Amino acid sequence: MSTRLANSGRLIDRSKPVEFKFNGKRFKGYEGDTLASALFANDQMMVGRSFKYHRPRGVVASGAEEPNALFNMGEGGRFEPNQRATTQELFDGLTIRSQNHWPSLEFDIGAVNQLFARWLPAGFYYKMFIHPRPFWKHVYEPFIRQSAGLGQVPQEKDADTYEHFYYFCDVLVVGGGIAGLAAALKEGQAGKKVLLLEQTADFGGRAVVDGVEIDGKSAEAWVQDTLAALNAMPNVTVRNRNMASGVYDHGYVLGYERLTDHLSDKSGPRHRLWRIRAGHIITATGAIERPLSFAGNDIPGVLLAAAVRDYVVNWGVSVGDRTVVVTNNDDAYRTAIILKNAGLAVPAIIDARASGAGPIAAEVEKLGIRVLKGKAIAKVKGKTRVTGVKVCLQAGEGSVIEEIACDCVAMSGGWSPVVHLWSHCGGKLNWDEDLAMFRPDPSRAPTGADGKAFVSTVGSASGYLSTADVLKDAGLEVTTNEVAAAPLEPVWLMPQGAGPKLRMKAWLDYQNDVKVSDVQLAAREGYESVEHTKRYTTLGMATDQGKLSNINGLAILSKSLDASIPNVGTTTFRPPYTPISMGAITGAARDELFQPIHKTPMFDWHDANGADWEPVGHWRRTYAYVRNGETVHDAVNREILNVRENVGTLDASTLGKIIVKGPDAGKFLDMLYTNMMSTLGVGKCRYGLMCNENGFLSDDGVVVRLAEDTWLCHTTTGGADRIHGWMEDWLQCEWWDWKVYTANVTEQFAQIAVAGPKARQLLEKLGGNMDLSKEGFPFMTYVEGKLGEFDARIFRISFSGELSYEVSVPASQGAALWAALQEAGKDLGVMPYGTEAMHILRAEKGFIMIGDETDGTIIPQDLNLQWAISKKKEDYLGKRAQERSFMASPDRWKLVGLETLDGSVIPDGSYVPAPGYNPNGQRNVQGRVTSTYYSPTLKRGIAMGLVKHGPDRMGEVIEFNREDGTMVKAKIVDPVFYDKDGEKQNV
Amino acid sequence: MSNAVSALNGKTATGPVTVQELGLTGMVTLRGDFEDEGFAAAVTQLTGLQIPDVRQFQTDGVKTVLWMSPDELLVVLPYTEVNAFVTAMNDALAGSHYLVANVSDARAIFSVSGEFATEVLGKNAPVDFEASQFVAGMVRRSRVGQVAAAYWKLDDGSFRVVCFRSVAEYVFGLIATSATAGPVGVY
Amino acid sequence: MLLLQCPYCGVNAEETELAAGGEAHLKRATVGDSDEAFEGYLFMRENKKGVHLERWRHAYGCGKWFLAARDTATLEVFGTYPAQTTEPPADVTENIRAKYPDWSWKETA
Amino acid sequence: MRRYSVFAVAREGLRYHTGWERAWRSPQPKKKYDVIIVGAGGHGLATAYYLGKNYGITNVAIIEKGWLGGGNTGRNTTIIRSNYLQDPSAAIYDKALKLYENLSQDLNYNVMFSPRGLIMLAQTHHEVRGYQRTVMANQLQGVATEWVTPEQLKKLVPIINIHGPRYPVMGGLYQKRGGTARHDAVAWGYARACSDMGMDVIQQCEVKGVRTEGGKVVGVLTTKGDIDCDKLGMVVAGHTSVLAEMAGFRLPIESVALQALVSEPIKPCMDVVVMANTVHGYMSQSDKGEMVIGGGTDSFNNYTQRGSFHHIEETVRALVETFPMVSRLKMLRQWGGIVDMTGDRSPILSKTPVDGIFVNCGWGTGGFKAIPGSGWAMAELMAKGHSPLTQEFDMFRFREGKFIDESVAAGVAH
Repeated sequence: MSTRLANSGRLIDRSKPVEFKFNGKRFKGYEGDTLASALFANDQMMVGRSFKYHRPRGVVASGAEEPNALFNMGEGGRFEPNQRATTQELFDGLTIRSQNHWPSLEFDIGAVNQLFARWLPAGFYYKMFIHPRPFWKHVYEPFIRQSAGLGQVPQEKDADTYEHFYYFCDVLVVGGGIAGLAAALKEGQAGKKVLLLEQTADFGGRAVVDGVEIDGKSAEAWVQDTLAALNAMPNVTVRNRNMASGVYDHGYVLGYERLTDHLSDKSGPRHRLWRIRAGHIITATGAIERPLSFAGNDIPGVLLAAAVRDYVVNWGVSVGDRTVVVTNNDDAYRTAIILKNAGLAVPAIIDARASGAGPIAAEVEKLGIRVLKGKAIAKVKGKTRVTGVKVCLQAGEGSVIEEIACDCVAMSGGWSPVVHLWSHCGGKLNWDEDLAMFRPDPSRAPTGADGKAFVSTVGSASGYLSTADVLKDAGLEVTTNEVAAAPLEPVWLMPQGAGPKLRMKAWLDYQNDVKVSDVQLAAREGYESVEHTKRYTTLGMATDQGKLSNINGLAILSKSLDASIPNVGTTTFRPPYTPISMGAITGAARDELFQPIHKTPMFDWHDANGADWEPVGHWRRTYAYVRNGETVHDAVNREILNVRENVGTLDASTLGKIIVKGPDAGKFLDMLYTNMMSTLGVGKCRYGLMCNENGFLSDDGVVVRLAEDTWLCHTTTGGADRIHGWMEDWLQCEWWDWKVYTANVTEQFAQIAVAGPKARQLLEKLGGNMDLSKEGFPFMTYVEGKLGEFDARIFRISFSGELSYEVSVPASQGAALWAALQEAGKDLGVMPYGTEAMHILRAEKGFIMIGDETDGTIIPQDLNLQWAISKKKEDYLGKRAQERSFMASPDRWKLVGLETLDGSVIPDGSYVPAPGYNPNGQRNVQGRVTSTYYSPTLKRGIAMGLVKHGPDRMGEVIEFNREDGTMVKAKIVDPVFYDKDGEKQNV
Repeated sequence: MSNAVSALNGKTATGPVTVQELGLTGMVTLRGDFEDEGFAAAVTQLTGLQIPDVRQFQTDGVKTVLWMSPDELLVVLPYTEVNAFVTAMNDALAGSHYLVANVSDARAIFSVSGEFATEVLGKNAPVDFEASQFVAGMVRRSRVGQVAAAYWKLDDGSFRVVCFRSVAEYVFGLIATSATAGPVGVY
Repeated sequence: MLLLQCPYCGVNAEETELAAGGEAHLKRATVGDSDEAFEGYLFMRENKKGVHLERWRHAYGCGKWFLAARDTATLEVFGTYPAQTTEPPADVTENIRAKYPDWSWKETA
Repeated sequence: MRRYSVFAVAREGLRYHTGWERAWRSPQPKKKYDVIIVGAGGHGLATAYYLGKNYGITNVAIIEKGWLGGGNTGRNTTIIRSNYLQDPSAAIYDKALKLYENLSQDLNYNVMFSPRGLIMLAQTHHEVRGYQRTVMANQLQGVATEWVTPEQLKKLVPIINIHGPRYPVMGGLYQKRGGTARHDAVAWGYARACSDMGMDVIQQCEVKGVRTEGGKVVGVLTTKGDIDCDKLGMVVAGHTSVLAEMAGFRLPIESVALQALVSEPIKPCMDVVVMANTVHGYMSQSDKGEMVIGGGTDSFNNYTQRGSFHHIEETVRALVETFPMVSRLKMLRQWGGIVDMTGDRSPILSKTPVDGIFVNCGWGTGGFKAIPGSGWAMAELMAKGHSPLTQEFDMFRFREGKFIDESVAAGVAH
């Protein structure tokens, strides 16, 4: 059984016991434990079920590479699925539940899949469930989905907060093992600004566990001394619990810092995502031990050899009383020694190498451990935990020589450098035959903005495995007490001649249930590329992303194809190194801070007075001011009628305002607008249209000439930045010799439309020094002066067809002016109106709206706006485009007004079918509606639309479709529905 | 102007790092040719300050002239002086090619100060705020979260942050939230 | 996550502070030019796998447009230069040729 | 070819699956083919398949630089829908959807087409009108879509946050027949069927040049030697410009990176595909339980298959806002592909200035869903010289100003 040892455990604090819950049971551990070590301490060997066959699964590893020990963790707003037990630090009150089983971990119905395992090989679903057709959706898929899926679904809103942090350094060192520490020291001493990140809570990596002596002192002491030296350097920053999750182009690295995951106290941000920009990145990410592929290597109690000693040394737990070590290299002998020295039994070391180990063999012999050379495990015995191993010859087919009783198997198939970060931006690898590993090729490093290498590796990440070699790679010559190791012998299958029965039980990918036989099947069926095999078998696609399985699978594949490993190649390494929380990626940008809300100076008034908000770009505009007992629709109708009868105010502050000034400003605006703006008189306003170079309408607005060399251009809401950028683009990149300056002054002003027959009365009530009379202030002009106590510029323009003014004041005065207008207008019946009323008011007048009548495919000619296109100009942006054959075609749909015969409202988006069908069997169409409303003024439905040859078909009745399949009849009419002669706006 | 209020009317979040909207502040955008002697003379005459070097600012404690782009300056001055300043600038530059615009109300201006102000700002902008990199006298235009902002650092180590008025609440919320979340512990 | 130096203000701007603007040095075709020439100007693009001359705006900075020579296959940046030019400057061309000795720009080929 | 069935699997199970034959042959190129298709992605393989199936043209080689299905076919988020606004788009995408519905049976390969339904959220009035317009257009195109209210939507997607503080959900455009399929299986299924018809799928073979005589194509230079052909189909997505340059013409396309990501797998919680275009994100759940997430493209030309992280941030942010539970999931993997964007964001299926060369490209961010329809139409175009499905997707439309612009209804067209 697994248990807590009486002593040892360099990371745990035995004076600080903590309690946690596993599947409802109370367990005890110590501060410093990981969840995995604490589970072992409580003899919880089985920790979950596999993805496909629901096989019992135990902890295999001690770090980020763990494929099995994933849990549903926490409760409520802090619930999270798939938490990895080997990297989760224990804290008091932690609760976990095991995953992927029903009804319980011990008795799982899904385990029935194991009985059918032989009919569920890789890719079985591609070959089955084809008939009958509806069964895939209704029967097979739901079953497969339910049985897959791992963790439970979070139900509540996240209770934690997150943040980001930008950091800049010369050198980023990733990994706080001895290689990383040495590299950071060297760079720090060279005066570089250095950041060192370590993903776990503590430093030193493998060296401190393996008890190596460096220059006569223990690795532990060496690590502490080096850390102290680093901490003393002002130019070096060292952070733990911070994982470099991905390397991106031009030296960008994400650091995933876990701030409260290890604490009972969850206050403050949970994760901080570092966005690091480093001049150079040194990855000292170490190496990961590989499992060996033998039958039953997935039974709980089979672990990586180094993990077994990690549990003893770091956390003082033994995985089993009797551990069989199985290996193809010398390193695993250390496990035997450490176990033996801890008082545990090691019945045998099974070494696949006929020649056995190097000098370390003598040490093992001294301890009385039996070494079986040239042997292999034929099969592991046990169901929910190991009970023994059957031993055979590695060179044979698996005939059992003897059986050894044990409750733990410590396996080692060699080591693979962690090359993920090196590879994220294209660093290439070389296959090292002797060490049987992919090593980074420094001559093919990822290159940065300057075309030079920006990532390098050091230590085990470079493929150096001894402490002395690791430190030498980091630029430090040291002496150690290590003995020379005998060469490893690649072992990809154990025994090498294992038959199909054994291969079907030899796991490569524990979580996704991919076995040696699956990879061989893929190869046999022609899925020869490593990407094909990966995808066909799902090898390496689980939440561990194949950290344990990829190389073993690759080797099996290359053997099956009779190709060399480097010729088969690796799959692509993609970020993140281990999964990072979506919360961290989101950072502070949630709820109110999700996106900026642009608010006008009158926002608070609107909000307090029933505003039904509408996002327009990033702005919030009032759709309608809804009063008690009203629907939104009621409110809109009331607002419209009030503008027609009395006076209304609209917050138009969001309209873009751009100043264009200079000797060439007129010439410039003539190019920008379809109209002539250079001839506009000072003090006058003109409605203008802008097209893009493709000829399509992109914006409209009133242009005002403020002075001889100065114009003020209004744009649509949300259009200001785009149009200002557009102007600057042409001025900087095309006509850079033209003398024009622009300034976006949109937010300098609050703008209020005052519209309705009583508009003038209302403004006059405020007083001031401006002549607002019909004669003194004609239509399409502006005045400047005092409106009451406000500094105002007033434009006499109208989008509603009523007598109308747009009053512009400095934004700081906007709220006060708005309030003053409401107050002064009380007896005139003033009411604010929103965007929907504004839309309908203009539609009643047949005015087009950018975004309704236009959709990016409409040219001014479609909307009968020829009057706004200057005939005198040689050129304007979009002119050439409009000359192309399709644009100049008389068959383009043109704008008309539409009146339903029954007075109803044509549905939004409705089309006008034409007789017949096109060659693709689609109904021919001849038009569509662009704006359609109930007009409270006319008490009927009105609409505008684009109809083929529309203006020539006045009076014709056409039919529009409805969603229910019926049609609505409408007559083609002039689009001006209200006050056709324009008398109202000219009073 | 008694009716005038700034975007957040002086809203303040106090703590180890204090975030304060500075209330009504005069701001004027000035575009012109910095090489032009007349332009440079007008700036100096009306502000008492030289045109700053690239990404620098000049200040006398009351008026500040900031480099915003190769042909744009931002002049920060008391709110009540803006109209007179704009008029004077128009007079001084009459006949030349330039643009002057009062943008006092188009912006919101914040002070961010306190022991880990640099770290707070560093949470929301791709800018190296570390003291040796971002020195007093420097200006940097960038982002704060998802909106545009300009930062400059005063001699006392505090920062000024300017953004558009409409997003003042977002910017305040973001910086104040970052301040409440505490220090990172690297600067 | 590209990093490009703005030639106007010197800031090493990160991609999120910039706005991309497509192929550089396009010659505007307009009234009087053929349909084909106009199509070429508006739509046809080099789309090179390799050296690409392109437009960027320091949008969250000084607001200026500038041009960059960048390798679309490796993301190496050979240089940035002001937009007010009709061809890549000599130093940028030199940097490109250090990597691609035979490189020549379409207009000077 | 031995057919796949439950019986075949049962039989093979008894002998440890040692009797399965190769899904496709791995031949050396012949000297000459009637048709060469460059690009063994979904579109290229489907083109070849329908050339054989519909027109009896089987002397065909499909040449692939890397591994079949290794480009965007194997990198996308597998969404299938046909609720397009413009007639030409709706026609080809709905053709594709109809073919998808029977593809597993047609290919005798389970592509796991899952018509679980797809909803595009309307979160502004403008979007509401745009999608209602699409419903109306779809009705006349014979594409069944419907408008759903927020309440109906919440029932279909329980994990959604209807009352987001920023953009409340105002309804949605629902296509019940939409859904997903297993992307790799589509490529593999077509490859297996092509190989079975005697076509050669030639992998690890890069085209280095295009040979023409008198304005007509005669063959290609490849890393496996020169191969002659009468007709050449270019179906290489992001690398089309490179290939077109070899043949001496330019295209109105630009190659940019599109990214996607998956979460760790969780139990089933969303049995429908949801797209939220206002906030730029979309999400579905795979059969394995991963939440499959996509968003917008980078805006600069790029051939590296790596995108910029800030797009991932924007997408995740949008999805956390729309589905708050996403915040407590973890990102398992992110990746990128190179997509070819045309001037109007619609594809090009067209003859080219070179006689005998046909191009199928420009699918941008939405190509996977079109694969069978695209192959069907391209095969017709190559076999007969014209196809009603491809007519409007001619590359010369840009000269005439005759665009097929889908962005009018939705910001992104995935």
